[in-house]
Amino acid sequence: MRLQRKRRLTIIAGLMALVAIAVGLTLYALRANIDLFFTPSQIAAGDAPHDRTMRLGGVVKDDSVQRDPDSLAVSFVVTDFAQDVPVRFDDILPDLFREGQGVVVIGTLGDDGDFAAQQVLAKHDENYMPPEVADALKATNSLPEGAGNSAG
Amino acid sequence: MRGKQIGMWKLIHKLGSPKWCYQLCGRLQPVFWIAAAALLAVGAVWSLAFSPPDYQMGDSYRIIYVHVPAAILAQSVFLAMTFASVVFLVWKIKLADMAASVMAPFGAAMTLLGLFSGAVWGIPTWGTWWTWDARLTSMLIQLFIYIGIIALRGAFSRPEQGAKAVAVLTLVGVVNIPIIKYSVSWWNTLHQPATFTLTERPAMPESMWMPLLLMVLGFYCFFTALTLYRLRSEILKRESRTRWVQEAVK
Amino acid sequence: MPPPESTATAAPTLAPRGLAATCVRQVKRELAIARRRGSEWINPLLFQALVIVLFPLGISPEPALLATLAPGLLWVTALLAVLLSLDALFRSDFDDGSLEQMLLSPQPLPALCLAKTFAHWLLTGVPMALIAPLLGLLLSLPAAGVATLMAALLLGSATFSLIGAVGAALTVSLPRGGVLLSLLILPFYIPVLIFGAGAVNAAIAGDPVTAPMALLGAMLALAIAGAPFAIAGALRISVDG
Amino acid sequence: MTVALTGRGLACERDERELLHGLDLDVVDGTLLRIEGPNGSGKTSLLKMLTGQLAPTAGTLSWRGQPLARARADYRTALLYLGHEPGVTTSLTAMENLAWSAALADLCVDAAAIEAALQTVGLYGFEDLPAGQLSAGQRRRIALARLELIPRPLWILDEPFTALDRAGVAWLEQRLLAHRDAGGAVVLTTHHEFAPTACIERLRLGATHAAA
Repeated sequence: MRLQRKRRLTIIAGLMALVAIAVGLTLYALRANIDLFFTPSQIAAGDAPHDRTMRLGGVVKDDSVQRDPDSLAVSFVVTDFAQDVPVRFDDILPDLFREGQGVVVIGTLGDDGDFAAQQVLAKHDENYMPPEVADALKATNSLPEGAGNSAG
Repeated sequence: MRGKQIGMWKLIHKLGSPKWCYQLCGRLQPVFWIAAAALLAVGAVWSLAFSPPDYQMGDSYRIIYVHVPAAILAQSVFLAMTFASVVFLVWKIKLADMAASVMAPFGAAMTLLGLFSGAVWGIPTWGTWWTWDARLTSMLIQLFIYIGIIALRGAFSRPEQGAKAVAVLTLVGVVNIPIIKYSVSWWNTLHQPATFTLTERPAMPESMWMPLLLMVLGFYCFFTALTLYRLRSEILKRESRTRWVQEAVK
Repeated sequence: MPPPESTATAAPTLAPRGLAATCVRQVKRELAIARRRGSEWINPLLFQALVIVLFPLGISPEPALLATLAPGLLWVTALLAVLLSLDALFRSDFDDGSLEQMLLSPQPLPALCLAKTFAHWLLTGVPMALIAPLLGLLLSLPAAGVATLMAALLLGSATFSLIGAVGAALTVSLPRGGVLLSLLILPFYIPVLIFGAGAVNAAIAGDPVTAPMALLGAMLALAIAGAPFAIAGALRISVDG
Repeated sequence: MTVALTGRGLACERDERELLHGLDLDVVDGTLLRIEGPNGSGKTSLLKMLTGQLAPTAGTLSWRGQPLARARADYRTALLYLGHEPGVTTSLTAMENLAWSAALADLCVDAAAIEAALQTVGLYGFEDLPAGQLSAGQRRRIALARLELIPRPLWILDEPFTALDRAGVAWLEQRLLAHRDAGGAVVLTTHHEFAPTACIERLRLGATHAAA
C-alpha cells in the first residue's frame, strides 16, 4: 500500500515536471518572433531579414497612397507612428484598405528598403461602431487607435 | 456528510436513468424551442434591419451575427462533449455518452459554419477568403477532430466499445480548444481578438452588441433544444428492448 | 514429460525486477521482434525515400525550387511514413494475445505503453532522422538546414510516435483501422509539422531556431505526460470493451 | 498466499444482451472450477470478468474481502491468466517469450529457470527457435510453461487443452490437479473431460445458474 502511494506521488511529480517544462518552453518560444511578423520600427532597427517572405504589420499612413492611373500598381507607406516603410503592390486591394487602416502586408524587403508586397490584407480589430459614432469621435479626436492600430 | 453523499448519488443515478431523462427532455424541449425561435427571430431582425452599419466595413460586418455565435458554439459543444465523456468514463452513465453522440454532428456543423462565414467575411474585409494564420488553422483542425470523432464511432460494430473509444478521443482532442482560444493573443494573427469577454464591456455600442448577444443566446437555445430532441430519439433507439419504451411507443 | 511436482505454493521466492527492468525488457522485446520482421520498420523508410524521389520527377528537378520545398517535403513524407508504420504497432500483439498479458501485468500499463512507444520511435523516428541528410541531398536541401532538420525530426517524431500510438490503440480492434487511424491522428500532427518545418526554414535563412525547437520540445513534454495514459485507456477499451 | 475470489449476484450484459444473471461463486484455496456451457453462453466473458478486465453490470466481485476494482494491484500479483490466444509471439523464440512473460510478472528469472520450465513442458531443444516455426501444440506448450515459471496461486485458463496431444493433455490434467492439491486454485473453461476421480467443481452456464 505504501509502495503504491509512493508510486502515485512519483507519477504526479513527474507529470507536474513535464507540464512545467512544456509551459516554460512555450512561454520562451512565444517571446521570440516565431511567425516572421515585423513592425516598421523593427525593420528600421534592422531586425528584419532581406529578400525573405515575411509579414509587415502597421497602419497605412495618411496621404501616402499613390495609384498608378494606367495599371493596378499602387504604393503607400506603412507606419507604426514611429517609423515608416514604403510598400509597392501590384494587385487588387481589399475594400477595407484605406488610409489610417491597419494592414498586414506579406512580401519581401528589398535591399533598397522598399517592401515589395505579394498580398495586402486589411486587418480589422475588435472595435465596431456606427459611422456617426466614428465621425463624432473623430471630431473630438478621440477615435481609438483602433482606427487600425493593430500592428502589435 | 455521508447521508449527503448518498443523496448526491441518488440524484446522479436518477439523472442517469433513461426513462426519467426521456420525460424530462420532453418537458424541457418546448421551452428551448420557443426561446430559440424568439431569440433568433428578434436577433436576426434587429441585427439585419435596425443595428447600424460599421463605419469602416459598412453592412458586410453583419456577418458577425452568424460568425461569432457559430464559432462560440463550435467550441462550447466540444467542451460539453468533453464533460459528457468524463461523466461517461468515470461514472459509466450511458446517458452521457448518448448526449455526446448527438452533440458531435452539431459541433461539426457549427465549426463548418464558422469557417464558411469567416471566409465570406474575409473577402470584403481582409481581401482574402482564407489565410493560414493560427486562428483559422486551429479552427480547421477542430473540424477534422469532429469528423474523426464521428467516424470513429461509426467504425465500431459494438456500440459500447465505440462509445468508450470516442470518449478517450474526445479527451485527447480537447487540447485544441485552448489553442483556438489563445491563438489570437499568442501570435500576431490577422484575426481580431474576441468580441465578447467576461471581464470587459464589448468594444461596440449597445445597438450592435445587443443583437449579437441575442443571437449567441439563440444559438445556445437552439443547440439545447436540438440536443434534447435528438437525445430523446437516441434514448428510444438504444433502450428499444426495455418494457417502458415498448409501452411508450404503443 | 516428468510427473508434476507440487510447486504451486512452495515456489522459490523470486526477487521482483522493478518497473525499470520490466520496461527495458519490453523495449528489448520490441527490438527483437523488429530484427526478425525487418520489413516492418524498413518499409516506412523506403516509402519515405521513394516519395521523396517523386518530387524532382513530378515537379521540377530545378535545385532552387526543390531547395525551397525541401524542409516541408521532408517533414510531410516523414509524417506519412510514421503514419504508415502505426497500424502494425499493436496489431500482432492484439491478435496473439500478448496485449492481454500486458493488460493483466501487475506493472502499470502506461509505463509499458511508454516503453513500447519508445521502441517504436527507436525504429522509425531515429532512422528517419539519420537518413534525412541523404534525402535532403536529393532535394538540394541547403547545408545550413541539415543539423536542425535532424534535431527537429528526432524531437518531432517522438511526438508523432506518442500521439500515433493513441490512435493505433483506439483502432487496433477494428479489422480495417488503417485509414481511420490516419483521419484521427493527422489533425494532431499539424502543429508538429508547422514548427518542425518552421525550424528547418529558419535555420536555412540563418534565423535563430530556438523558438520553434522549444515549441517542439513543449509538445513532446505534453505528449509524454498525457499520451501513455490515453494509450493505456484505449488499449483496455480495445481488448475487452 | 490464500485465494479468496468471491462473486455475488454477478450479471454481465454486452451491448444490451444479457449473458449472465444472478451468479454467485467462490474461488478459494483448493478450488478447481470448470465453467461449462454451450457456445455463446458467456464463458469467456465470465473469465474476463474474473480477471478484472470486464466490470460486472451488477453484483460485486471481491478479492480477499476488498472490491476487485480496489484490490487490482494485489490481485494481479496473484493471478496467472492464459487467454484464448495465449500471448505467444511467433517471431520470438520460446526463451524470449518466457523472459518477457516473467518480466511482465515482475519476476527476476535466469535462463536456467526458463530452460527448466521449457524442459518440463517437453520443449527441450526448441528453446531458440522462433515460435512461428513450431506447431500449434508446441506454441501452446510455451504458454503452459508459464505455469511452471511464474508461481501464482490463482490460475484462470481459457481452453488450455486446445491443440495439445494426448501426452500433453495427460500432463496438463495432472498439473492442474497437483496445483489444486498443493493449495492453489484453478478456474478454467474446457471441452476436455477430467477423470471422474478428479472430483472437480463445475459451474454450468446457460438457462439456469447453479451456485458453484
